[in-house]
Amino acid sequence: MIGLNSVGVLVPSLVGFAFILPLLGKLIKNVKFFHIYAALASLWAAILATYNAYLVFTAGTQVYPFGGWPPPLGIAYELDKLNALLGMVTALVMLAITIYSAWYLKDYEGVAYYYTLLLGLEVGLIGCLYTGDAFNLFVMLEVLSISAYALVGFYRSKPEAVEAAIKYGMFGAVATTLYFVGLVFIYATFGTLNMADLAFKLTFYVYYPVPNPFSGTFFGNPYVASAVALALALWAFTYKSAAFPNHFWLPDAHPEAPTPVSAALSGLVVNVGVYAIVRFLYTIFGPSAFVVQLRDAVLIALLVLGIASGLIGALMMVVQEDIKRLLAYSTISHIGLVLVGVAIGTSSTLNQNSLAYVLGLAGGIYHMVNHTLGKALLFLVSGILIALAGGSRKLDDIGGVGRRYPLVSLALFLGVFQLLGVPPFGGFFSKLLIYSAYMEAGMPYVSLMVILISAISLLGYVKLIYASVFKVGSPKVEQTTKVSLPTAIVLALGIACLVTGLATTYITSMMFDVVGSFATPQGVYDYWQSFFNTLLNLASGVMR
Amino acid sequence: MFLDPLTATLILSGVLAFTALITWFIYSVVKSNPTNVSEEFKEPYLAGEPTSTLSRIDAPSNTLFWGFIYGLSRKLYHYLRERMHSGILNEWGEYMSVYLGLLSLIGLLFTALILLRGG
Amino acid sequence: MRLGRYLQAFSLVALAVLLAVALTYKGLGDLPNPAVRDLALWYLYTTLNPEVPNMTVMSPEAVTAIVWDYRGLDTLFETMVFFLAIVGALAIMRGITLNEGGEGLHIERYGLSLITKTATKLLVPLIIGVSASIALHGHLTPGGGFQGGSAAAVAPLLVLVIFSTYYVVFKLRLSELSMISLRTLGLMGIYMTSFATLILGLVIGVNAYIFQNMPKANAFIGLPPALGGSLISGTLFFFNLFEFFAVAAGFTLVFILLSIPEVKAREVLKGEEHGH
Amino acid sequence: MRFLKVRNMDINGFLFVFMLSTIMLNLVISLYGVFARPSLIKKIIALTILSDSGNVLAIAVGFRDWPSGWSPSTPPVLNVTSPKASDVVSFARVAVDPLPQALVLTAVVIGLAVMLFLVFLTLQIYRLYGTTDVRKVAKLKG
Repeated sequence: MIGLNSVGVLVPSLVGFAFILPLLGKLIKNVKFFHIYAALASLWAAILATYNAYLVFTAGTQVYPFGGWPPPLGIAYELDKLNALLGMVTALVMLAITIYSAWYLKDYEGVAYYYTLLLGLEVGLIGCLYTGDAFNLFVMLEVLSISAYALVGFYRSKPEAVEAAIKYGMFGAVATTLYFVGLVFIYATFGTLNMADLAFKLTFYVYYPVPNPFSGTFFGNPYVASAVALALALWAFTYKSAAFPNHFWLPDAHPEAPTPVSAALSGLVVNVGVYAIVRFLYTIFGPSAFVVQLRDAVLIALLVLGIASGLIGALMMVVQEDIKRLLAYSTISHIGLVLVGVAIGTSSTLNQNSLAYVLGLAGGIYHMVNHTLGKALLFLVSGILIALAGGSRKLDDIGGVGRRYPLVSLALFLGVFQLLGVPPFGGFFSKLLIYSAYMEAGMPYVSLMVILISAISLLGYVKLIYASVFKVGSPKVEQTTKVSLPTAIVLALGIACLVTGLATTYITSMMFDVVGSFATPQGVYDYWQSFFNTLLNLASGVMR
Repeated sequence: MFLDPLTATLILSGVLAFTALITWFIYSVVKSNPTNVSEEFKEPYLAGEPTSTLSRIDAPSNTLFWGFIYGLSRKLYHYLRERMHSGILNEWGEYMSVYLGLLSLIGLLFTALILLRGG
Repeated sequence: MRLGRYLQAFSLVALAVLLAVALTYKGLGDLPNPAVRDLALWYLYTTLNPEVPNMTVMSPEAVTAIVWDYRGLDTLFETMVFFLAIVGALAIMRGITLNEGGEGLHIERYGLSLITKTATKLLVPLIIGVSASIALHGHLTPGGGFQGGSAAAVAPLLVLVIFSTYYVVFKLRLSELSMISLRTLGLMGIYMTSFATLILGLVIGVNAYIFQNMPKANAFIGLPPALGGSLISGTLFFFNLFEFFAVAAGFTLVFILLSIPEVKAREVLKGEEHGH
Repeated sequence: MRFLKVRNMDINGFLFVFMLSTIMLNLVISLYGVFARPSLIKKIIALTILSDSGNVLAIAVGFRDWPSGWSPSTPPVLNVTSPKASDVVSFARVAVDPLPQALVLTAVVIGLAVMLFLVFLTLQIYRLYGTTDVRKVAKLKG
């Protein structure tokens, strides 16, 4: 019973940590208090999220019905291996970022507001991942978005920061509103908002035509409603994940945010968009849903977008002069690669070549985790380098600062190798999985594109390394800056990067496990089965 | 097949060596450049060398590699940097709404398919 | 007109056509329909039904029942979005306040004429009374904490316009700190209420859920549906009460922030150091 | 292929269909407003129209046609506090769908919160740039 409670308690309990913080900010003047408070809140989330992941990987899918209502009536959190794993990674990286903030924000007013918004970001991230309800996903996306907008504009007297925030926020609001309109179509036709219930109606109802006791059957034309809902939802999710035509906000917003926030935005927030795409295209509109032509068309569009954003991100990365902007474009490139990985599941691939299907998805999810670790690490390192170089973000000004701080440089190398895909690192294996998936599926051009994207982005990473470590310049090193705490954090992340590569046999099989839990027809069936068991369990006392 | 130890080791070491080679090559290329600052040529910053190197009219021989890439892709980068990433919200909106239109077209085609089939 | 503009127009037309086609071919179902969806019937049957004591909210208002009980989690996070928006606004306006004290000011000289001031003085208690009634009857009639709170925030707005912001901050003492305190009180109340049954269940050692209101078939505890003979629908009354405070204080805070003279903001912003 | 069939195609039915078409059109026009108007304030206004169109659409989806002229559809509020079984049954026969209304309540508050924050950001943009024209608010590029 304790175990199940931990699934439900995690996100709502974090809300309380955030609610009281602005008042504390007015009453307590000691900045150290807030650093410790936020770190404790993050630690709490990290412990619970890790425990939840452990629970899911040992005991199977977990459903927590809020208020004790049977799911389509109330909201339920549904954890399968995919969101449990991503939730754990998110909470752990957020813990690192929160502790790093204590160094970064040493003497800045508004610390309480900053931590409130950062906690809001964490609530949004984990809530988006955990929820099993499509409308609750909308609400959580808004929690996530509004804290992200506010954090991007945190340096309110800096014109660029406010500009980035309003550009991000204006179209972000459009994206979430369009998703809401899509949800109206979903509710109107399917009569339910629960993801597992929707998955049942779209996939299994054809074979097993028993209406759900609470939500019945269809109330409109499901084909048409799916077309509208998927078009609008996908636009919103690609905005959040910054895939090619919706990527414009990212290179503005991520560099202008405070550095720890850049790490959270680049490493974690874009993942939520990809997660939502995956959840919609593989669980709700699952691989054997009856809207199969629509799904195929959307996946092909996603593949093209993935390649396009991979190429554009890599090309734009090469010409940047600003270290954080370079890393932001690299995020676009990597999200493109992840999308290439998860766009493999067209019906023909599934039917003719299930190996490629599993390989591509496993590669996509694996690369998402690898990118999270590597990118969070690189942004945090860039924060150290910028602080050491006296606050300038230009690569020219950083001029070889890293040479005087070998541990920081080591972490930088680890992160770059992770993203570049140098062999013993995780990035290599995930790219290899995506590559071999498309070779297997008989689409070698896509595989070549994966290589091409990596090759182009190599130039950018080399430039990053050259400018921050090898370059012989005369940077004005701030000798007074102490960097032991952030160095420890980035080294820990670097070791995590190394581990994702060295333990690749184990992690790859775990990724296959994860793919089996959400993307195969059997996995979708299990997802629905857990939901339905909860429903029966909760309703049995009443319905007789 | 891809986790076969021998193949994996071969690929691993091959890529490692290749990467090292490239890294060394690039480093040796861009290591020492005479800087000749001329601020009126603001050009893209293609590789590790400082902005001032790229803006020289006569490229030093050891930056020829980058000059080559740059010469090839001048048009591409002009489009990417000046036209696409212009920083103006309304021009982003054009790209974004075209993508929304694309998704709508997919939806419309699907609807047409279903209706013609008599769904 | 450039090519992009044409494509943009074409794309939006495509979206319009898609929506129109969806409407025509029942993408939204039969509209208007004499029947409602099954889920809606369940909500209508169970919102106040003493015959199914294990599956009811005990509130005659189905919308409030959904907002705070069936889908209470949504509303908690909706409150959080509003909270974060105000924190974001506070973060933008950090350090920008009215002058301390306000002793040198002749507060009574600001504002509109005596007639409007007197009328406002009469009106403000009425506004507060009506909005409190909207909030506290939220579980019985249309309305609720948010609606009541936003109506109540009209009172300080009215005073702000008619008497001046200095009057609100220095005479009425509705300063930033007091509003944040009131808001935190409301928010923590909501937070505690959502966990109340779970904590109760953990204490006496029975199964319970977050956001549980009435007893369920496998979780036998719940909050009382009525207090002293009048229906309070368990947690719903408390949620509405606390939401009333949180929202009223939140809006007042926003109005106070927006009414700070622009000169002060520019003074603070000019030459401020910022991070990287 | 059956077209939208409106029961009792009278003036009310016509108005209902007309309203739905208007909402659809409104969605697209306000989208154009957000994408193409240069002023941030105009964009925010268009955004309000966009989200309100979505909300009205949701309410319309939950609307219930009158079963007959003598028992019109009612708001989803019971008017007795201790109902008998027959009260609940007759209530469920005429009340409109409460779920879209609850969803809209949530969406309205969220839309308001986002709008509030965007207004503060626009104010700040005006303080820093002296304009709200997005063609001039473009320091970040490339």
